[in-house]
Amino acid sequence: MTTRISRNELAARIAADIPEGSFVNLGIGAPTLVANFLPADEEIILHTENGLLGMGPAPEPGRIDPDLINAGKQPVTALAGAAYFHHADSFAMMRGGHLDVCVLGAFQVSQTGDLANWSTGAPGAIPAVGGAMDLAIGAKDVYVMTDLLAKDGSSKLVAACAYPLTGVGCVSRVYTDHAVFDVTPAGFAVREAFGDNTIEELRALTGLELVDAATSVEGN
Amino acid sequence: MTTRISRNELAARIAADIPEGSFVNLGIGAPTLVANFLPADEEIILHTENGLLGMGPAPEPGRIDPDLINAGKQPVTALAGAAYFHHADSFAMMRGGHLDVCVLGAFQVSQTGDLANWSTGAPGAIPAVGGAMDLAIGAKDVYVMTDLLAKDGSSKLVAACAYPLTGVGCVSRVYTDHAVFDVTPAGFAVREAFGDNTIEELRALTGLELVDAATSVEGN
Amino acid sequence: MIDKTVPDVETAVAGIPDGATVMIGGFGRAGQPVELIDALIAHGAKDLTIVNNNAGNGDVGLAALLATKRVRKIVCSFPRQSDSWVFDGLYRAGEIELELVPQGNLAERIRAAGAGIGAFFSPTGVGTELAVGKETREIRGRQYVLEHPIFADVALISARAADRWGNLVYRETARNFGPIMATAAATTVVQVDEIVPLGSIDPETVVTPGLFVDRVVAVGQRAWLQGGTFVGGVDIEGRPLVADTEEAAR
Amino acid sequence: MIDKTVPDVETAVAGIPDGATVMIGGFGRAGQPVELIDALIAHGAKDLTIVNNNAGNGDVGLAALLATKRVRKIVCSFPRQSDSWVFDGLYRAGEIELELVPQGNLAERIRAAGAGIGAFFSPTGVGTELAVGKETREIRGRQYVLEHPIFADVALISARAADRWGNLVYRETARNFGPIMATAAATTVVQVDEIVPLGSIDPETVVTPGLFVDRVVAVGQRAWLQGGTFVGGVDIEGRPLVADTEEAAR
Repeated sequence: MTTRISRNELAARIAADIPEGSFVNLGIGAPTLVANFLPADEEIILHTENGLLGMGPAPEPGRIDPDLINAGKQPVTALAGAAYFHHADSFAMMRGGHLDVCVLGAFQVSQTGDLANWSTGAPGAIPAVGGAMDLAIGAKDVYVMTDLLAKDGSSKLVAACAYPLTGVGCVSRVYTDHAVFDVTPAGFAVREAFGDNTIEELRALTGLELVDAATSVEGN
Repeated sequence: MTTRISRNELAARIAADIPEGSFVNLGIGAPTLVANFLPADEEIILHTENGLLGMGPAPEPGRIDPDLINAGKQPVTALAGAAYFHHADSFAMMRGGHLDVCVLGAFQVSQTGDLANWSTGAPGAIPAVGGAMDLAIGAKDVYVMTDLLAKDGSSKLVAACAYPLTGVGCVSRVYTDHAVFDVTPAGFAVREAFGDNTIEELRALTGLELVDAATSVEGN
Repeated sequence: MIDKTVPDVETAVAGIPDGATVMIGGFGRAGQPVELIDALIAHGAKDLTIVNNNAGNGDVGLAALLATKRVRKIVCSFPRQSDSWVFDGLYRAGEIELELVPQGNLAERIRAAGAGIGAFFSPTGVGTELAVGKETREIRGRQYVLEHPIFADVALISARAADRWGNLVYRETARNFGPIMATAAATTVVQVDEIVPLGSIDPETVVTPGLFVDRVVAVGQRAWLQGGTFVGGVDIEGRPLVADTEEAAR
Repeated sequence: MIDKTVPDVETAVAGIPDGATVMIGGFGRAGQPVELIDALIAHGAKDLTIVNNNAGNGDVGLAALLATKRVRKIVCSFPRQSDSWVFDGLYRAGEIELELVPQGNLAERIRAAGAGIGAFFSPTGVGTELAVGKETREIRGRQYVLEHPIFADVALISARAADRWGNLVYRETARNFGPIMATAAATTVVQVDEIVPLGSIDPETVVTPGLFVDRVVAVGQRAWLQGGTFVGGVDIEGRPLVADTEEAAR
């Protein structure tokens, strides 16, 4: 039986990889959980696309400020040292490569680092892209946070994305409930398998020739 | 004998054409004189390329502030209602067409509105363009303030500029010591001849077929 | 004397013609100029193209405008939200046209219009269906897509305070698209909490210089401020929490 | 804890290699980071490319750097000034290369580097010799010239105050190129009058967020301020007026 860590455990795992002093954007949805696991004694500066660096946690009840929200339109706070700016400046930060890390959700990630996370391409679906395409191409490291398998059991790590792309060759690492994968020139490399998971099991689940990072140090 | 008004009279003449509420950039040199003749009871907002709207007059002695200068690097003041901004924002104001009027000097202006005011193209001269090219193409109305004749007696109003261009087809009006000329599809039109100057004299001085604005209303 | 203040929202939106392209500030509800939108609805202009990051929330503001069916087209990055039912219905019924633009391209295209840029090569969207049909180019080893400015006839935005020259300061993340939309529209109309005396805004802190502003109207202080200071007591939509508490106590 | 402050100007400019492209803030003398330039001179890096609006004034700051003959090339809009004799001599002797850029293109190219823009069509310079050899294009009936970003290895800029995260506020027209150069350089080094406690700069008034800043060094208050308040008493070059008065009295 394969090991699957929880959404919170995965958020904590990602948080552990973010060095102090990083400028980080956490995408809408599950990635926002990462904020809960950033170490309280370290300074990591959160960016939200709607014009704030130094975003803090949700406010106390009664202290909700409708002018102070995150990209998911949830109420947040601003830390000492925060800065507000307009949308062109905010996206210049992303697009100019000034963010160290962004964490995004995904429908699919290809072994060349293509990301599909904005549209399933389903007929009749209302498309919405927001800042996903800008984040995907802008941050120095684009981390994906996702279950390894979709609800239908298919792998979200794929040879080539079937869903409409968000960005080409932009993902550097994928954190899943089964394992952590680096995107390398040779394809996905298993950086860390959780619990008793083996690379053979992961190969079976994904149908991909995964590189064993532990045995291919020289190869990469 | 032809009438030539003084530099200050010319500045006053230009100032009289600037409506209240205008956003105006006065180029380095003679155009800065225009500020002295703007009516004290009207609000006209001066822009300086180095990051200020609402520029005021020179400071009192002892109150010079080296951080507060105009494009000519002279000390200025800031009026109530002023705003500071960085260089990209400042030139976005120009280039985006948000200034109503700029007043520039000239070596030559062509009858199609080309402006030459940044370089004589002389061998060995050190070129310097500053913000002249941005102002020339950016303001809604580009007024030139100049003597009609160069020191060698040649006309600064020409069929085609011999000096390197600052901008193509950008000048809307030329204020000279002899007369005011509009740039029209039919060439220079004499808007106002100072003193006893006649259009025939101006034609002789410039060697150009000048349109008599007074008799060609329908033509333009 | 320059005085860009107007007495009421009706005057603020006067003259907006049918067929106009109207930029509307805000990111979700934050910074959305609801009073100006209501005035635009009352004004009655139709066949509009609206530029906004979203496509309305709930049944107020932009959503209410859409509900009038006077919007032919919307240009935005993120129409689909949990409470975007008005737009969703119109879109599914084929009653509104959608131009979907990645948010950074949307912002930069608006800025480009205000800054006189003819077009620019953007890193965003390359290789995606939102770049289909657009010119691409490799520059310094990277692919870019050519994006063009978005101009508007009118921008309706919200700021915290203005002086009579139209200098603006905003509040927190309600700033969002306001400063760039102000630069991209032929006529920029601003609703503010209050008009302050000329000279009372520190020139170092002006975010939008009055150069970009045509009309300013005061609509009163937002419910979560008192004397300009945050006091809270509202939910994320700005409704008093007291009512909820009373309901819960019943 | 994030602390971008460094103890002295030597540390601030440490590691700038020979051959580096160095942006230097300032418009004339206003905002010119003279103490950092002096440290760069002492540091000794050579074969530099300098990006600045001008080419130095008098014999101090940027002019003093040029006088060391360690600058291979300068990119600027307005080298020729009444007091640019150091540059003038080098240029006439063929000892320095000049790339002359219209000031708005210079500013926008620097911004483009920081904002991830591949290239942009500019309205400025069309039909002039400064556009010779550059791609032009008609867009919406107007001619534009394609301009590319200017990147730097290092930016040396001056601001009024910073906190330890590197958030910056500037002073008056000394702001000029600082905010955009900070975005375009791999390493941004800032001299400030004072380091203030984190949280003491109002987040609404931060001009350069710390995101763009790598090192901050305090160099003490400018001569015309006392306790942060303007007191004057200097000439346009920042020299005390008292001396002149005494000289005049002799």
